[in-house]
Amino acid sequence: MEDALTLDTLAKSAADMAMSIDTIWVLVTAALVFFMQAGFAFVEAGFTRAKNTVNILYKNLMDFAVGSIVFWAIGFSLMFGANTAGGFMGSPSLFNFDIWKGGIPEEAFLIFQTVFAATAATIVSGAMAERTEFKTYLVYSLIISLLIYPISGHWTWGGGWLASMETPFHDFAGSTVVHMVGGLIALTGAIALGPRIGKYSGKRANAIPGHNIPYGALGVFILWLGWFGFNPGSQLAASGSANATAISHIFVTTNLAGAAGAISALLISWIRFGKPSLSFALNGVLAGLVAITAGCDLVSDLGAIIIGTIAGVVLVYAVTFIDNVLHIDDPVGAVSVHGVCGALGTILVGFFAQGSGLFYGGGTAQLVSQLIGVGSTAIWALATGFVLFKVLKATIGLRVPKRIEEEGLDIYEHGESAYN
Amino acid sequence: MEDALTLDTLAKSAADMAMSIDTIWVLVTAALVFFMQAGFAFVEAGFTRAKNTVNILYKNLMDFAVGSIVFWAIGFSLMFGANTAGGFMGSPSLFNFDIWKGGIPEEAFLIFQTVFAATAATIVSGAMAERTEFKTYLVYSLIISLLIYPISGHWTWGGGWLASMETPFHDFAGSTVVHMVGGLIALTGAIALGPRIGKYSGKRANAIPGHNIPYGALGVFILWLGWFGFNPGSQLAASGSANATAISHIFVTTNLAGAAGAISALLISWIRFGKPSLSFALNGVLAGLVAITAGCDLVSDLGAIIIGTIAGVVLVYAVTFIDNVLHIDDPVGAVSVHGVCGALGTILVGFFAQGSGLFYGGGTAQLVSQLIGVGSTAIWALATGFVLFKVLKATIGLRVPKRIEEEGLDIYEHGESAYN
Amino acid sequence: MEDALTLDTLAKSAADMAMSIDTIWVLVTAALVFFMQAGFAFVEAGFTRAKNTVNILYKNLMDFAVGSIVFWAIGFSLMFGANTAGGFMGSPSLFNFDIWKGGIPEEAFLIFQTVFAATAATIVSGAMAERTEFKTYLVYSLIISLLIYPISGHWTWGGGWLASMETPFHDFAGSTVVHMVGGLIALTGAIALGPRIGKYSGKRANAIPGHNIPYGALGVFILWLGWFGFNPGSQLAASGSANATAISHIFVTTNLAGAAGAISALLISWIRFGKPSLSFALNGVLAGLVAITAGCDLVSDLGAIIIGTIAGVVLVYAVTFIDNVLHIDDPVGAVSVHGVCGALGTILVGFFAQGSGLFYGGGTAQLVSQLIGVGSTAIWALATGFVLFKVLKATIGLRVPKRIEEEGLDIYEHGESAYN
Amino acid sequence: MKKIEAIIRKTKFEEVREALLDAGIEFFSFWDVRGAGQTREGRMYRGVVYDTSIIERTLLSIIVRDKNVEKTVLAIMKAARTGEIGDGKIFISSIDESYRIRTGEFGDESLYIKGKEE
Amino acid sequence: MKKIEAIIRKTKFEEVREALLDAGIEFFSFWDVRGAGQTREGRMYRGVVYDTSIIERTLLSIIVRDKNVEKTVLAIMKAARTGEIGDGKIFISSIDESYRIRTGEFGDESLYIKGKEE
Amino acid sequence: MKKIEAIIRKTKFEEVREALLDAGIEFFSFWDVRGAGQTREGRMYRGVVYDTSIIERTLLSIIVRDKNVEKTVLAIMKAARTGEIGDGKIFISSIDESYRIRTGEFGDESLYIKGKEE
Ligand SMILES: Nc1ncnc2c1ncn2[C@@H]1O[C@H](COP(=O)(O)OP(=O)(O)O)[C@@H](O)[C@H]1O
Ligand SMILES: Nc1ncnc2c1ncn2[C@@H]1O[C@H](COP(=O)(O)OP(=O)(O)O)[C@@H](O)[C@H]1O
Ligand SMILES: Nc1ncnc2c1ncn2[C@@H]1O[C@H](COP(=O)(O)OP(=O)(O)O)[C@@H](O)[C@H]1O
Repeated sequence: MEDALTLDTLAKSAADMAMSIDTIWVLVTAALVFFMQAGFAFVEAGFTRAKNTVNILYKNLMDFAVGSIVFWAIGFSLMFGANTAGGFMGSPSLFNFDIWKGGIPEEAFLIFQTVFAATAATIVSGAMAERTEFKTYLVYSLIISLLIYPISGHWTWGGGWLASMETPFHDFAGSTVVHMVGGLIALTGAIALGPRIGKYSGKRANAIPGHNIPYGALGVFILWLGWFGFNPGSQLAASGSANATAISHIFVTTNLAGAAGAISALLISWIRFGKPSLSFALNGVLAGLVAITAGCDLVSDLGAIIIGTIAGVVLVYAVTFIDNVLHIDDPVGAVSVHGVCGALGTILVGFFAQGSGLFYGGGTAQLVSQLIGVGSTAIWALATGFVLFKVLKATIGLRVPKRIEEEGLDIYEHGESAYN
Repeated sequence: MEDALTLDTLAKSAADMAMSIDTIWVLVTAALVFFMQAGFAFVEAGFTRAKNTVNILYKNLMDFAVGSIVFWAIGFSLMFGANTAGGFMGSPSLFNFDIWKGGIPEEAFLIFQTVFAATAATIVSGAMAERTEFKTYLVYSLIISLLIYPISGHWTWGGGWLASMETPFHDFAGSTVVHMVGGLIALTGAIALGPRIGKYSGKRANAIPGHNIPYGALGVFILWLGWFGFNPGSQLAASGSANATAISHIFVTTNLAGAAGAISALLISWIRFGKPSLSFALNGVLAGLVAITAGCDLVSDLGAIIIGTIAGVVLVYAVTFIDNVLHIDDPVGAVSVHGVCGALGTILVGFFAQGSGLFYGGGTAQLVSQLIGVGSTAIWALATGFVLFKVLKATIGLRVPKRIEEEGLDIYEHGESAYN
Repeated sequence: MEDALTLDTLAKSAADMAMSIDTIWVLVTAALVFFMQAGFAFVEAGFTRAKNTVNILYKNLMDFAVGSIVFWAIGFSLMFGANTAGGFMGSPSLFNFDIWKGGIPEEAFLIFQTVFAATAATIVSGAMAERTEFKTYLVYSLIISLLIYPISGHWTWGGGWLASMETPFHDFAGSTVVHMVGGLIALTGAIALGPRIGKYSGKRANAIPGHNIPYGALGVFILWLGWFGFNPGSQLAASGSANATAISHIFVTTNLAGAAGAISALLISWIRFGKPSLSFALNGVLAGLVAITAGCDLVSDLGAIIIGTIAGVVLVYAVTFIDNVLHIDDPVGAVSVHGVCGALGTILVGFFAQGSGLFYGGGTAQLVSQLIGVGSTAIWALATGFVLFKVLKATIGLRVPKRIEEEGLDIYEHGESAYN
Repeated sequence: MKKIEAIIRKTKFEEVREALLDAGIEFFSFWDVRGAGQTREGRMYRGVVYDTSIIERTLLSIIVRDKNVEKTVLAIMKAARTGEIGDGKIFISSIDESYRIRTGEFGDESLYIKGKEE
Repeated sequence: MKKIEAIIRKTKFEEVREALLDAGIEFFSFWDVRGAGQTREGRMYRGVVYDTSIIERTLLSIIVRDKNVEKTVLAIMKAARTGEIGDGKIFISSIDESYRIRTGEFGDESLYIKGKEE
Repeated sequence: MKKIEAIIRKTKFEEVREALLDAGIEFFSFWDVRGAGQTREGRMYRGVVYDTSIIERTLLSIIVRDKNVEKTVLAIMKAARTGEIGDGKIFISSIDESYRIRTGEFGDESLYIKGKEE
């Protein structure tokens, strides 16, 4: 601004301001998304037993730490590098971020993507809680942030094949890319591990109540807060009236879907089980938030409420189905919340997207793209998760010995107890 | 910016940038205010007994969820619709937000107002803790967000009659509109319910200590953080040097008042009771923050400290007076913190407002307006609260049966216990 | 913008927008730094015993409250007033903030500096936990925020002598100015107090495990979040592409160093003690964050990882050395985390600063300046801390009586217990 | 000397304590226990009901001189009764010896304060 | 009447409870204790190992009629055993008297439900 | 066999444990209790004082062979004493039978490790 004033210098400085505004927005929302790590840690710690609390907190801490480094080192390039292998992945390169070009500094984009990658990784720990070897978990979390998440992420967000379809697959903030991927890998992990000792007696599922429901509630409040970074931040811009209007709308749809999810899970659990269950309502919030994530930019406010409501209902049935019928032991409901509702929300975009959605006269093109995106990403997550845990099981071992599981991982694996 | 560069396109883009800046500001502060829900939840959970923890967390979660939806559906229009009934309320309309015009997208304004409405609603749960029927609470929270709060809110913030007085009633961020309304409805609720079993033996008040003071402290830290959204966000703008200076000033006055409230409550409780009490200091912070909310934009830094100090002192006396003399059982002190200090802080604007305040030679006009605003809003809150709880008591019932209250609401109402 | 449009009015409004952007940035990051108070409170509460929980929370609350007021009243002027006494301190003046001139409103700068001052103050409580008189702590915290911190802060950030050296001492966000000062005063406090009863039996150090590790983890997550305000906020500006790029880079280096600290502390504790210890990994995060704070703007991403890694390793050795060899009882490891790693990180700037650092061919000039800065500030902190605690010990007394220490400070000093 | 162990509802603790004080019994210890008995409270966790008869109770352990057994039992009986299932039990057993750590007193003497009571 | 106190692994509680139910023992109280015994679990806090023999156990306190002592002990023995050090102990002592607070019943009668069992 | 129940200050636990180890007593269980006794600690909550005699104590339950009773009592007495009101009590009662769950050993045998002690 020390140059002579001309229209051009002013335009330049206006462009600079726009970039600053976008950068602030992305960084602040990245900080909120980072905080979701604490949210996940407390949801998972609260919904498991006291004897494994140190372990679960540790896993949540380390998957972020490890993920931050490996995503920075290579993962980012796999996700955002130039298409290679026909849009299957980005070209790998070592800590190289100028492969990406956009309206904000590349490191702002990097940190935003890093906290997203870490979210996908951390979802898994909940489903595998209370029985997984610590060192195996470290290896798993390295591989998801390094390879699994970036590659399928590339398909949708890195300009890969899903983004290049005629009607591109629409997953605005990651119902599928982040949550479903995390949730389905969680599923393969939970299956590979088998249920916790005492979880099933024959055909009967036993309750293993979480040790501290307030931690669970704290976690959900933090996650809800974080989602106000997750979804509106994914706009990656705030400058100009179009962006400002968009992020405001996304804020509202996100909030309404979470609220609707809480209400419908409350009502359904009340009707089905005779009492309104807090643990279901808390999961209902998350279900609504996960489901709205794909279409938070395109659906109307009312659409958001409907999507959240559906997600809350489906959540309750998914949890009990997976537990009572499939007998897959997912201590915190990660598979239902992130896997099932992630897929659900993404598909519902095909119905509720204003303009392209079926209910808005947009025909089935979008819906088909959504199904292709969900389906292909699901196959990827399931297949890689399956192989990964198979290999880990055969090599370094997946599950702690019976005695350690019974007495608690905290003391035997870490030599520390959570409460003294 | 792809148009030809002219002064006009540049001015347009500058206006756009200003709008973006304001939008970011409002959305970020809305997120902080949202997080106050977690703060309230933990203050209330910490200051009540372990056997009702699931219940109190649940109420805090659901009043936000329910409030979000009904405020969106109708409440907003009652608050910000065109004056009707002589400025008594806004014209109701269904999910209609373009009734409001301002410098930011209407949905940004909507979400900011939603989290405010939810704050008023959630205050009440603390005073009614440990003995209220869950379903009745849901109905109550629906009605406050749908009707009670929006209507009196309209008077001050919606262009209603209090805003149209010659010297308009000044309640910048809601000492009265939000906190006092919540606090006085809480009062009517606590009276309608009667005290918890065992709270009073004849004339003697018994202590029923909260089960987890760290939760209370966490809650207060979160609320303090949230207040940095609540007050500075209420400027609804950050662009231009006047706004930037204003929000900076509000940040400082807010912080100083909270700090002063903590110190004075600490000292008074130390002097009165021989020991410095953390629970009072925590409430003192909130007292200072509530009190400064009305005038945070107008008072000087020193004024803020004085207001905070007064609030801290008054808080301690209000709590013990309500408990020991009035024998109204308010487990978390919501009536004192929000009701008493909300009214107090609003009235003190009449003294401390730079320019219009009595102490600044502004005469009594502002003070009179403040008294009118506080008085009329108080009557509204007390009257509607009284009727509401009367009706609820006569119809679906207000209080849980004795046995359930004794054994705890968690197990009997929700079938879940907080700690396992 | 109602004036006639000219290049000049547009330029003026562009400058205004820049100021707004910077102000938003500083205020939002100030809010995040404020939240670090909750982080410290919970780290310290978690890593000490349940019988002193009210006390430690109380101290964390009050040092912020007291610090806010005294830093506002005088501290700020000592730190940012015009050089006096040859750059030794700023000229004192009462609540006077226009002594500082910059691109943002002076009160935005004030609040940002206030939360920093409070951080330095609050570090000390952890090292002095479980045995310090409450009233003495209040006096201590008043003096650090009023005098000790502002004066040495002036040297580096207020234009004092360290900032005026030929190669100015570089401490971007306060590894030395904030953390090392806090950590070394903590050291003098811990020495002046002596160890907790039962901490050492002759030459043997006994473990006194913290009572709630989840609180410790929550605190660390909150602190990590806060650091995204602490470091990027210290840029004090976000407008223009240079600033936007800078804050993005700082975000990334901060995160990478924290992550690396966690990983290296995990590995070292695993190797040294046979089991991966969560309490060390949590401290490792903080060690990495403290260490990167001085150079987060200048070092490369890889440099940040290396600095974080070194800090994590040093942390583990520092904790055990101070405990087992020096027999100084620092319950939460504040001296190691903030004192040792603060000094370390500042010195490492002399090696890793891109441009001026030794490893980048910048010669030793920067390194020498770093050593001078660290050395002189360390002497100041140690000397004033030593005198302060000596005087407090001789006058109002430093340590609670044996009986109170044994039975817990909560009940005897505050009449409240944390859990009921 | 007898040991009286009373398992009572948690919610009745304050009343029992006052009744004991009124009866002149000032010394006792107590802690939280869980009890399996006739009362059943259905709990549910994420849709899985877990039948549990597990109820929070307080156990009072009171060592008294033989002459005080009766009034202690009566005091508890009266204060702890609600008449509904789950009121709890009182068990009495013999104590061979008792010591006061502070003074080394033993036997009956260790159970009351000289001077305060004859 | 006898009091049976069993100190068992926390993790064996569910099994023991079911074994007791199967043996017809429906009434008991229990709480968490810590035990010093032969098992040692090394804990470490910030690099300082604290040798601790302190293990979490559950203590069951069951008052039964004399005729039920044997089956109770056998049930616990079977359900609580893992064969590894630290399985715990069972102690039996005499109870002089027992009262049911709700009804005032005492003696053996207070220990079972009339009608349910002969 | 005797059961020794000692109610001590929580803060004295470590010392008592070491004194017991020195005396050769390695097996015991303990848990937190609250005690009503002569000590009063005033607590206050939001301005309402609640007189409470309720103090946190640790209860040690040690079953020993008859010959070990004396040294156990002496060890506790010495380690737990501060001389101030509130030091606690020791109660001794008889145990009829004892079983080690792991091996099925009973009687005195169940109370020590063969080979370790004669
Ligand atoms: N034989 C027993 N041994 C130990 N505790 C018992 C016994 N019988 C009852 N209790 C305790 O007393 C509580 C109340 O007993 P319950 O049978 O439910 O009620 P009631 O005595 O009114 O029929 C139980 O939860 C349990 O804690
Ligand atoms: N003499 C005793 N008095 C009280 N509790 C005991 C006694 N002996 C054992 N216990 C309890 O039983 C638990 C298991 O005993 P331990 O010696 O470790 O195993 P085992 O009986 O299999 O040899 C101990 O942790 C302790 O709680
Ligand atoms: N008769 C008793 N029955 C059960 N517990 C007792 C009895 N007398 C004392 N206690 C326990 O011992 C603790 C200390 O007793 P107290 O009377 O305060 O001190 P002192 O024995 O030094 O006079 C009490 O808090 C209580 O837990």
